[in-house]
Amino acid sequence: MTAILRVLLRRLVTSLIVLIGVSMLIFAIARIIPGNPARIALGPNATAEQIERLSAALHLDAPIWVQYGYFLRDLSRGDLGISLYTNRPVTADIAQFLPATLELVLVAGVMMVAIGLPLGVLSARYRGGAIDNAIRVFSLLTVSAPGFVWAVILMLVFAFFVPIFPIAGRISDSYSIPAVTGFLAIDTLLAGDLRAFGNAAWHIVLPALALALSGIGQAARLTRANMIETYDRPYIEMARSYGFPEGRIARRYALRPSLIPAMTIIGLDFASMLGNAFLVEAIFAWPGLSRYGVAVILRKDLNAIVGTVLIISAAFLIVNVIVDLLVAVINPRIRYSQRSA
Amino acid sequence: MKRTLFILLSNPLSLLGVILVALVVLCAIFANVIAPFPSHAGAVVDFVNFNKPPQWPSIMGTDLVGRDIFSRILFAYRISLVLGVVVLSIAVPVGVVIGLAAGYLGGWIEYCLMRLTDVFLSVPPLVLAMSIMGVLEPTLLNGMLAVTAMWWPWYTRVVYNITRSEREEGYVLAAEVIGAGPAHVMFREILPNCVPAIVTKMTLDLGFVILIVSSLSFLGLGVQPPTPDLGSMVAEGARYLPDSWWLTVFPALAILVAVFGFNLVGDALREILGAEQ
Amino acid sequence: MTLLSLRNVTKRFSTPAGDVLAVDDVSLDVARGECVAIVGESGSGKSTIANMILGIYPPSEGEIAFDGATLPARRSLQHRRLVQLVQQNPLSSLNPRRSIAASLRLALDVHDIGARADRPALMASLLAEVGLPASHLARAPAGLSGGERQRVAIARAIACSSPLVVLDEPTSALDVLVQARVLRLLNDLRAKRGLTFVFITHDLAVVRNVADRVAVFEKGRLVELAATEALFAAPAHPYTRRLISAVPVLTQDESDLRDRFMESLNA
Amino acid sequence: MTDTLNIRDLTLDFKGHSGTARVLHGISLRIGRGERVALVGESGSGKSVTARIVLGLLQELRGVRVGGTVEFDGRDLASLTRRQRAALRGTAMSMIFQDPTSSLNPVYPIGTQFTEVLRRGEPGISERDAALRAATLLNDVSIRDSGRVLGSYPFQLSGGMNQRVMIAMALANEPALLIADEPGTALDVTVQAQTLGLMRDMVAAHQTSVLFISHNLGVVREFADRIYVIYKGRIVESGTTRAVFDAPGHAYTRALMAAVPRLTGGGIPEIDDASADFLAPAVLHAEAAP
Repeated sequence: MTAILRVLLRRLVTSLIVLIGVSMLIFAIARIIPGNPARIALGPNATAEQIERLSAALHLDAPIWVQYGYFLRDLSRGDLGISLYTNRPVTADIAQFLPATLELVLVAGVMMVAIGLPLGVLSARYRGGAIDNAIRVFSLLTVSAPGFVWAVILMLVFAFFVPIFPIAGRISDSYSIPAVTGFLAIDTLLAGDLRAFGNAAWHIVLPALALALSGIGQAARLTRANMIETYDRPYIEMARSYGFPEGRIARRYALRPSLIPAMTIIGLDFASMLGNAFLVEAIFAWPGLSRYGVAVILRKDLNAIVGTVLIISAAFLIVNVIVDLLVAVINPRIRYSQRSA
Repeated sequence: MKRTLFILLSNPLSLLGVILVALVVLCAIFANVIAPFPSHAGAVVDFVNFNKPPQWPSIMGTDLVGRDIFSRILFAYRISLVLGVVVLSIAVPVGVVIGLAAGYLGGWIEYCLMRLTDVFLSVPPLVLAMSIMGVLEPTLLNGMLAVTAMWWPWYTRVVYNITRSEREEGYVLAAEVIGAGPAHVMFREILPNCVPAIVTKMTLDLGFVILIVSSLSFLGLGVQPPTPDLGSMVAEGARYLPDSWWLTVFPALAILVAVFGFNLVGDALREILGAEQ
Repeated sequence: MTLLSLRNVTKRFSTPAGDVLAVDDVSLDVARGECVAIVGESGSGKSTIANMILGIYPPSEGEIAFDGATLPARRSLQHRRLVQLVQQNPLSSLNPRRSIAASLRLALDVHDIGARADRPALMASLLAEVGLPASHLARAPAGLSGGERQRVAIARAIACSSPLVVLDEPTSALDVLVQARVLRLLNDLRAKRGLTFVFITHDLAVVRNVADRVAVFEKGRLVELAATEALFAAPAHPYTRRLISAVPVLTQDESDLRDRFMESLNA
Repeated sequence: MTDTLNIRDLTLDFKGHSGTARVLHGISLRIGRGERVALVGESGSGKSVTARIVLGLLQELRGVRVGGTVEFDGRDLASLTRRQRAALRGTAMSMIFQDPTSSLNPVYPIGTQFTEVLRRGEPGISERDAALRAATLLNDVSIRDSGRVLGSYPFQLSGGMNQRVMIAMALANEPALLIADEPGTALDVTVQAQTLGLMRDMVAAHQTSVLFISHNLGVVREFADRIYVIYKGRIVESGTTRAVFDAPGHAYTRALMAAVPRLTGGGIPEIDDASADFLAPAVLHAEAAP
């Protein structure tokens, strides 16, 4: 177990370094814009005095590394500044919009693994056969369009032509669920309203599937590729020489070892859904971080941009740390490594 | 080379890919010849024929200001491909050199370069491009800049991984023992062994650049009107679903067809050239 | 007439689990024109010795001298030219994406041997020396058999006329018939060019037939150093005896020889 | 008594892009009960594919055509269904591979893999009984701390230890035939010598027939009762080990023997690595009385 803790510790340290790097990167990008951010934020009708006040508040007159120092100091207090767009603390804005996005991404992530992985296994096991070809074409198709294209297609087919799913939103207007966690799956249950839970679940199917589709294809392709490589290993031949059933060989001898490299990449794909969620949210009018993100970017609301990107990157890194831990759990080489960090 | 081409054309799926890619590239090159209304690539308004379903001569219908959707798709291909080529011709050399250096030289150079790569990889690609586009003016040039900035780390990763394993090969040791310098080993010995993987990835990426540019445009952060772009066409049309379905469906299919074609070819190349993932 | 000398050479590798002593205080002289075999099993430190002689990494302690002059940790081109290498696996020692000509030419280019225009002819004569036709120059390694590839590797090792060649298990990846021919080729080249060999191997039967002297390594330490005849007549160290008695043999004479040491081991 | 294995006129063709390639040109070979028979040849001679045909693995692949007959325990393998052939593997016949460490599943401990093997012979065996049986079997291959070994992953054990594990597994279900494909070639010489000795004692004790595949004449001489020499998909010489080593009759066998460096010295002989004589008809020594 200590080996796993060591992996956790090492990953957390690198993640922190990377996160600081990300903050510097975003901060640098945010400060290289031509023109005075305060002027841009306040619009053309602002008075010189107003601009000056805001500039001082934003420490815009200090050298850039001093500005970054202020930024870090505030960040360590959990203060991402005030959004110039909503006039509220950025953290409050994010807290309001993030749960809806996370809920969508989590459901899509589960879909990606639950559908993509088995498809990849089938494909590798029946390599060269009809099943393999069908799955390969399917997964190649799914990775060939961005989430919003799938969103449009799914919406047309399953909400308009065959109206089984709702067109947009997170939950029907007739339900009013008090927001406790922001996660409707949890809030509806907290409110004890099973019908609302069902309604919310109904709403999330299409957006999550649209978001998940290319991930499903990616996971299937990756699993297949890794398993085919594993199928060439000597221990597969050894397993066959013992006459184990092919299904058992696929599961225990080909899949298990293949998961180790595949999971890392699947983790990356899962995390990049955080970005792609923006596309799907727009089509399905999903009240997540997307509308906020696009709005603040269009308005050049620096604090909000930096905050949004940082939070998404942090979520991305956290997902990757979790994936690395899972890999460590299934990989005996890491679990039993004698090496110290 | 000959063998590669032969295998590519003898498999029905990769043949389909080659055909699709050829079609898309031809459409892009000869857009002004093929398009029934070349002028519709710009800011043209035709209030007589606006929002028309598919009919002759507008086989894919017209948009809200009466422009021929088919013509606009052709020109959108042209811009996407140019963008893809430009992005890759900057991102690939940068990513490859960094990957080679980190993988071969090792030590603190490796540590710094790979952490830098991690930083870029830790921001979801779309978010990174969005934030760059957000603070810069949303022009085509800045769009390319943003997409390039998020693209090179993927090549670094691919080349870095190959370099790490090739570094252990006997031929690298042989070159070092002879006294060849790091530049020779990296570019003349190791790089040729990365080429199959790079070519494969570039083929796939030409498709993905189309995806990402259309995604940015979809959010209003990419190619700006009146320049045609598949992503913004889908975004505009989505508001008029399902009645004016042609506004979205054709540009969406155009994305799918082009990217699918590049993916089919890239996939086949990966199999033929034995390139790693 | 010492060509190469290792003086109290020690090599430590630091690993996360702590320092590992790969080579422990080894001193060894190799005379000009001699073939010294370095024998041992995995973990004996024989590859580490080879890498230090080649200058892949410097010793942690002690020094390596060539013709009496100590070699620095960072070797210049002149130093590189002193010693060349033939590796075990001819599949990996030639770049699969470069032609035979490109692989051979590197040695000539780096050390600026011959006029540019003469180099193709020079390469052809190198190939001829290892028994390959000049037409092989244009080929890729994949088009050659294992034995042919190993010949190319040998041609590359002699291309810049290095006096010393480290042979790292040069025939253990080859079939016996090919092995015999490559060993003969190496013998001939040594005689003709007056080369000095450091022959790294685990195969004592090969050692018996090619080496002048044998250095037996166990866990990084030099446990026995003797002239080949003497070593096989009366191996002094128990580990040497164990190694000899593990060799699978073909004839009764060999069995008898082996059994003698087996008995002395058990005694 | 029927032979454990009787191969008659076995041919093998691979169908590829550029036509069909014949790999085996009619091989005949028999192994009596409890007999240790070696198939010796260089790389690419067809010895390994022969082993895989006997196991029934190669027949499952596309683009492979197998001709001739392979009789195992008097039953023609071609007359069996795919399922019946699979049922023989791991029970009536088993195989030992070249590199023990990479032939064991890296993500399960030895104990789990051992239980799987034992369940091939006795499907209902409990975890506890399997562990006990495994411990006994490991004891037979001189592994004393079987508890630690069963709880370890392959990468935690030495190559020699994994080789012993593989030997114990292969003999766990008392197979009639053991196929050993270049066993221990990846190991150090001293370890290889030890494990080969161990394997010889084990098969002798269990009366197991062995098909021993090797390129190393010295190893073969010490292990086998009879040998077949194979060159480019043809058997060129066969006979008792003693007969073949004392009086090699075929040009190829003679070249092969001459090429092996001798521990007693004598230099490296000058021999060709190819010759028309190598394709001369086979030399079949009289078999020793059973």
